[in-house]
Amino acid sequence: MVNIADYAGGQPAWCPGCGNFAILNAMKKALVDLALEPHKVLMVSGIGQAGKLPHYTKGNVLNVLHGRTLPAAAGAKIANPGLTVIAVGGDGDGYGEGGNHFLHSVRRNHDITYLVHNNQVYALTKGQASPTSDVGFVSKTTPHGASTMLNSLAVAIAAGGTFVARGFSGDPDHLAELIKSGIRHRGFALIEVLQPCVSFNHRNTNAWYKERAYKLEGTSHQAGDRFAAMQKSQEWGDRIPIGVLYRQERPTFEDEFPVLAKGPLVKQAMDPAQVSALLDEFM
Amino acid sequence: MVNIADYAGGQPAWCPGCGNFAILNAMKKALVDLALEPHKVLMVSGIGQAGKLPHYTKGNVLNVLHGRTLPAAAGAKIANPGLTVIAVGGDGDGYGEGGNHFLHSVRRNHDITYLVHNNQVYALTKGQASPTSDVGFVSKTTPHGASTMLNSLAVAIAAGGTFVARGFSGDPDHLAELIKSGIRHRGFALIEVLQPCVSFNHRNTNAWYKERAYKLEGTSHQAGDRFAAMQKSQEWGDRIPIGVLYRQERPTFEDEFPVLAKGPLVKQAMDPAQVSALLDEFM
Amino acid sequence: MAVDINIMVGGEAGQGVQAAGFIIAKALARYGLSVFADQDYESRVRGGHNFFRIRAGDGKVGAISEEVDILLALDQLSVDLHKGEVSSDGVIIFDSDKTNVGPGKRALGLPLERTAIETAKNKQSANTVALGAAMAVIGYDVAALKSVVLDYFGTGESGPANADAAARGYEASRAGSRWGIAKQASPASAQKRMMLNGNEAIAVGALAAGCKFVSAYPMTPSTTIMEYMAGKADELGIVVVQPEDEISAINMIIGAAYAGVRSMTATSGGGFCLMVEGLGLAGMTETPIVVLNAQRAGPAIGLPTRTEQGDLLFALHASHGDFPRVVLAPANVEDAFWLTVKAFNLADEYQVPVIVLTDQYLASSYATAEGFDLSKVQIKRGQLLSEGDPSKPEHYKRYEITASGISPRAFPMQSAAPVVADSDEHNEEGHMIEDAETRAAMMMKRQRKLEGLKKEISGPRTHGPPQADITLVGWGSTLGALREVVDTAAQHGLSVNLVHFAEIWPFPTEAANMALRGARRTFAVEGNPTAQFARVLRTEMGHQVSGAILKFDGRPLTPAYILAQLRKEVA
Amino acid sequence: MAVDINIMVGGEAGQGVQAAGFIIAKALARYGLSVFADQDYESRVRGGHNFFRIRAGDGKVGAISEEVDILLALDQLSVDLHKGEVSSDGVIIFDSDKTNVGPGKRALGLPLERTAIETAKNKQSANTVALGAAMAVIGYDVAALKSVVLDYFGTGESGPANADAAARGYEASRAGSRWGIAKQASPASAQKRMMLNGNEAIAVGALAAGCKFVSAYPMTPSTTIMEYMAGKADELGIVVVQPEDEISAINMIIGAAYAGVRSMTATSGGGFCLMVEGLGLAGMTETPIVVLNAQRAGPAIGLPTRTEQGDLLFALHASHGDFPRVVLAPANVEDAFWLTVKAFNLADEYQVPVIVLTDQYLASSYATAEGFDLSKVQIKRGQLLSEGDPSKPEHYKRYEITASGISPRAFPMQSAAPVVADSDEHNEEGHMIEDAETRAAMMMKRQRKLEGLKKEISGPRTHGPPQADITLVGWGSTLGALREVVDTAAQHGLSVNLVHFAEIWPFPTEAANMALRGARRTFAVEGNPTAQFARVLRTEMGHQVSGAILKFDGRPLTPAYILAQLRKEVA
Ligand SMILES: Cc1ncc(C[n+]2csc(CCOP(=O)(O)OP(=O)(O)O)c2C)c(N)n1
Ligand SMILES: Cc1ncc(C[n+]2csc(CCOP(=O)(O)OP(=O)(O)O)c2C)c(N)n1
Ligand code: SF4
Ligand code: SF4
Ligand SMILES: [Mg+2]
Ligand SMILES: [Mg+2]
Repeated sequence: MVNIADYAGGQPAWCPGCGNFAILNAMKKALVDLALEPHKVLMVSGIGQAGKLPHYTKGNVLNVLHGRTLPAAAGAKIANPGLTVIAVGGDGDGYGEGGNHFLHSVRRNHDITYLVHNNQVYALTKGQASPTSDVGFVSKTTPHGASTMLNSLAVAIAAGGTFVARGFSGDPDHLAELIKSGIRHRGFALIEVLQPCVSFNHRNTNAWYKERAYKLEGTSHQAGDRFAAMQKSQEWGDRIPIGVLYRQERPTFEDEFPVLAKGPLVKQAMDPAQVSALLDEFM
Repeated sequence: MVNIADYAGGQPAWCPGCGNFAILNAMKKALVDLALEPHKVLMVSGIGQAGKLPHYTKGNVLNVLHGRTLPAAAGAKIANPGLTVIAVGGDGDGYGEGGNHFLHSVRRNHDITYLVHNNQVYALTKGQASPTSDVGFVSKTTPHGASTMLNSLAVAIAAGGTFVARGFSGDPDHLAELIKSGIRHRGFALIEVLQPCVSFNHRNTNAWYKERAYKLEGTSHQAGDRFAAMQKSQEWGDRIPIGVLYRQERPTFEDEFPVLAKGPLVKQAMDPAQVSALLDEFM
Repeated sequence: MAVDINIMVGGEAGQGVQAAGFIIAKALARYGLSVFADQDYESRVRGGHNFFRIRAGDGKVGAISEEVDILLALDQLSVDLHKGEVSSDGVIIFDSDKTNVGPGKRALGLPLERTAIETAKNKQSANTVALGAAMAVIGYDVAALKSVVLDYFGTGESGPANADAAARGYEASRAGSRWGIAKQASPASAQKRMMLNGNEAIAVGALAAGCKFVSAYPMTPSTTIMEYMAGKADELGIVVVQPEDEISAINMIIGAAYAGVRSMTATSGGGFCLMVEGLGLAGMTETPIVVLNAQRAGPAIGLPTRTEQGDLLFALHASHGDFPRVVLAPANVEDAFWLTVKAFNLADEYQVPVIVLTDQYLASSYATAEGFDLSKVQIKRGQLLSEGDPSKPEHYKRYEITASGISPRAFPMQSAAPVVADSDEHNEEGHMIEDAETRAAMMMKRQRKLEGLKKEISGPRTHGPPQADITLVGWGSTLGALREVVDTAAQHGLSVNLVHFAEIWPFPTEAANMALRGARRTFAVEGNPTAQFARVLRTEMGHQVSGAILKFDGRPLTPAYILAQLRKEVA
Repeated sequence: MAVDINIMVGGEAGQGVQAAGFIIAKALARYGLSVFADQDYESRVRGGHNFFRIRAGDGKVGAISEEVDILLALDQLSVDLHKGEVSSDGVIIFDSDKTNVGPGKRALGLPLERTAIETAKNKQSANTVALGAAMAVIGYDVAALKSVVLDYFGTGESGPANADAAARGYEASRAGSRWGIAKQASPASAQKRMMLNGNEAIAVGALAAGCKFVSAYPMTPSTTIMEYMAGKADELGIVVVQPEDEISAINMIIGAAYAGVRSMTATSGGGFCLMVEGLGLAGMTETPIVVLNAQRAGPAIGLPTRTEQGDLLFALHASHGDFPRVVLAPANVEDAFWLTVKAFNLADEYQVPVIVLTDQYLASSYATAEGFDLSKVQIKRGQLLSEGDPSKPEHYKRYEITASGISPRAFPMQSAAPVVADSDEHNEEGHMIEDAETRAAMMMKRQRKLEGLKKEISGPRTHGPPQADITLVGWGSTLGALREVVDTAAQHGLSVNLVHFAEIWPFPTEAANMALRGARRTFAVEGNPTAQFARVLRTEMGHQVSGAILKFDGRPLTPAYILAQLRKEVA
């Protein structure tokens, strides 16, 4: 039996009141609920406050470069599809530096779960605007206010996403359920989490999110309907939907490779003699 | 008076029958129709067969790295908004290597025109699949067939695009009109061009495109309607729409900077004495 | 020095360590003292342990001392970690309600947070109370202090509140001070001095040089450069962009520089990695750009908020293929300003990328500087095609082959001549080619620029006696520490002088030969584990150092550390 | 050599220059001759001018000759450009309907296209007709030729059609040949030999070494490596991915290697630029990866299809901060195979990134090779935690500090021990730290690996007399050309020997010292303008070369060029 103590980890270096604590707890809860043992879970994280998360729990960890969670996670998954691979990073990490990997990982539908802690700011570097900062968000690098906000969920849907969801650190139980669904989903599961940053985002505070967030569960929203999902993804104002916006089944990237059906690459024999037939072809 | 001879350039190194010739001609025609003098036009191009285009006409040219057209074009535009800046590249250049710049240039709405020669293949490197290759497109790097096709127009609309269009090299007059509209548009104008590659794409041939391409002009399509545009962007099969899918007016990136209202940066005086007030602040 | 005061402020991130340290430093600078201050902070926003060290003297101060006269301990950890560094006649100022100093060191306990709440209605101002107390200990004028505090916090609510808090700390300290320390500051001169850190000096240098476009992606310790410039953008008529990544940043500035505008980017090692392809593009297209790399402890993410001199060889060789570049490594805030100006000039004159290599230590250390004489700032844009040229636009050759390797530059729309720049190998007109002859000619043309550039590079600085048993060799931000080692070496029975490089590439071989000619034993002193600069010395002038004093734990090289290592080496 | 035949096929891209050249080379190899063939092509798909040069001999052939015995001119330009290279007893085979050879050289005009249409119903097969004619001239057996053609084109429609075309060319040539040339091939041995190019050798080497994952982005001249491997992926049980960019490529292989799978990427300079941050990540996380950089002419886009040795110093220093790495530069196809195997072993044993540095010349040149003895391929995965270890999973330390610097590796899910790898500076458990002591200890741990690595690196190859007036020093793909220079130097009155490096880093200082000890005058021979390897010699062993023979026009260093330069230097 896996229990929450199995996921105990180091002392977080986050600010008191940071939304990341609740995300960490939701993640642990999801993993325990799914009875996943820590050594079967791989968390691949980027750089930023969000990227520190894996250090504060237990499991395999690959803490990579800023913006590079997704390719590293995809590589690990291909090498050993037996691993439950969860990529973790911030909005800057994922949509700024890592934007290209985001676009194409969504498209390719790698079988991984991706948590984006969206505090709408670059927190670790002390408060610059991020691609998801609200329009007009004033920071030291955007004294005239931030430019158009990237609608990451709409982009994910447009790019061929198969599981596109939004959670909120202020509702950790709901978030834990989303994470569980994401992990269970075969394919790329994007879970963007509204996460207040008490130090650098005084606009999108916990209260601000709380006022606006409403659950899609129980509404008439059809997560299987692409256009409905696209429409939902446009809601960002007085009301902000949380829950699964879009969900679809299609083959994963890993499904494209017949060799992976034979078992994890990491378990396959390494035998130099295998290439002798290739050498003959050069004769 | 500007005429077509003013845009005469070097001898193209493209294959006979390549769709790029028609795109080159459409581009020249558009520039002549707009009476733009070559020295007021800047073509910024990437690397690939498409990226060679500016060498085959006249005007300012900045031929950059694979995938880096958009930031270089944006930088030039900011430095001198008087320039008509046209970025030119292939599908691999723009959506593969350059995917992150694509996403964010669309979002920021730089006032440039972007031509993507979409032959659905990496041509200059001899025939690998590209992000826009049709699903199942077999190439030497994708022996099992290419993965999900990137719906670049849908992504552009989702990312906040203000001018999203598709042209076809087989209809150069229509394409020339699109280019003219794109140049006239204040903001980021994406014009993706269906371009047969006779050497490496034997699937999406000229005939294949011709059969499918139909013009949006004259249909009931409302280019101002985001959802209609999104819906249109999903059409890729027996029928492929060409024309302006989406169009919207909003401030350009350059509009965000009050200093640019005072004239081009390149014309502003450089005066060291200007900083003396700053030095005082350190006292 | 008659006056040599060392103050440390320690506490958690979020307790205002930086603010208190800055105010103290500024106050001392206002007194006309030479001030140097460095910062030690973790990669987190709250908690952990940070400190800010200030040293002030009536001589030239260029480094921190490892002995502390006054420790402002904003939390218990600061006492525990730094008590040992407090000098025998030093004093620890601490919160008597929360913190326990124990025996062995003089201590001045005050109810810092309580006083902060009483005066400023905010326990956050405990740092201000503490600094007030510290300034009392050294006999600083309270009215002068209040004006520094007001300047810092502004005239809103928090200014007067904090000025009050500082005054209360000051009073309490005077009242309770049984100790007083020997070293007392006295105004060295009435003249106002600037106090700024390396990043500020670079930013102002760039603005003075006429930089009009900055595109940079946040990365510690470079971020405050772009932040400073963005804050001044409207005033100075420039554009600062934070793009999606560093690749975009460098390619944007290439586009802007091609279009005729002085442009720069700033980053640190990891971001610089992402820029190296762009660096080669600037090399090939001969586009003048300035790239600032504020080194931090690598490899990879390493220690994001800490210092190192680990990127030298990388900067010298970054990007594939050969092309000329310039690498400058400012020694201090003055250099940071002047070499930034020089960077823009060399970039324009030679149409090459220029890398300015600083580090976290220089970036975030404050120092006093005499005002920068702006009338000495020259803007040299190099060979530009004059208006109206070329008479026939179709004759303009962007890459005309010349003896100097420099081809007159034109900007788009400057004349009727289109300007063609190409990342492929190209002919004089800028169009791509395949033939061997043109290729070789263009390579040689570009390489020839190095001959001119070599003449632009200043040789090393020397310090200390012309002849000495030991010659220290350093580069970049270590100058202040090395100078102090030289100045105090005799006290330790050592005969030491210094050769220090701030302009690194093209390597000033001749001047370096001159400077090192009489050296008996040379020691490279560097902030990296492989003595990277010593390798450059070997390659470029065949000089083999006798030894190396290296530090690569993320902390700066201090005079005390260097001296201790040196004594081991020569023992 | 008794037999020394030099054949060139020239024509436009799209005319089948490569195919004809390959078939000729293969046919000669099948005869038991030693064959070397290189390719010259432009960055375009149709048109322009390409050529393929084949040299075959009964001794060991390692480079191209600049004199051509038989020129197969598929177009007029090939005649115009290469007529001058045809030897006095050579012959030009051309299309008598289209091409004009003019006087001065023997020529064999045949209606190539017409014959192609007649036989193969396709004027594309003109190349096959021409090669048939060429093989007749050298007296090759027509049946043997037809079987090579069939092997190439397969048993579908085009196989027999082309075999026919070749035979018709053969007949026509025999019929019409008034000339015949002196040099006639004769089977040197009956033994079959492999013929493959550098990229194929690397791909097969990687597969032999157990590489199971490749992620690479197309870039000339590396692309055929990933293409070859993708073609064999299902058969060999590996996964090949073409991701969105090179950054993704290197980070994917880091993820896969961390998960326990031997992984590599392949690129060229510009793509390598984008990988350098990832390289540092591999260094910091101690993840074994193999990165192939097939150099092409830089900087920036440069000459995309042409060769250069311009990335050496970049490869040695790429990425910020210090960390151990290995750099190997195969000399020929044998090396390409064996050093790729070695690359994977060193990567795993020392948990470091290994860079394999080839170039366009080696990548696309074909050479015969004795079969690779697969029983000699050892797979050494280094210190792995054995199954069941550690007894208490919570005790596993990914970065345990050891004397060798190597910490036993575990893979995720190998045991109950979670594996924690971090790009920040970290403690033994892999979690990020801030303190100076751990930082310094980890830096030293990583650096210590270099001591072990140094012992793994083989010293330089030597060739020629033990004592000579001139010692050539080279590295990488130039070995064949340099050997030939040494072997023929005496004919030109020169006394020359050779020291050649294929294993570059960590630099084999001792062995290099030994090899260069008796050298009188040394000349670095390199494919770059700044003598990059000569700089390494100077830094690593204090050796200053007497001169350098450099080439940087995108074309390979040939024996004739080197000799000519050498004679100028010593004149
Ligand atoms: C290549 C590179 N560029 C920049 C940085 C500096 N950096 C570290 S974290 C960060 C942004 C953090 O923002 P986000 O990803 O939103 O995470 P948060 O801290 O808000 O959780 C940046 C720019 C880096 N480490 N590497
Ligand atoms: C950094 C980098 N990676 C890879 C390449 C090699 N490369 C040149 S063109 C090209 C792809 C071309 O495809 P596309 O952009 O679709 O243009 P096309 O040739 O099809 O017009 C690639 C991968 C490069 N030049 N630089
Ligand atoms: S800075 Fe913001 S995101 Fe980072 S730990 Fe503090 S509250 Fe959380
Ligand atoms: S390879 Fe394709 S895209 Fe390139 S020039 Fe030929 S037809 Fe055009
Ligand atoms: Mg964030
Ligand atoms: Mg393409």
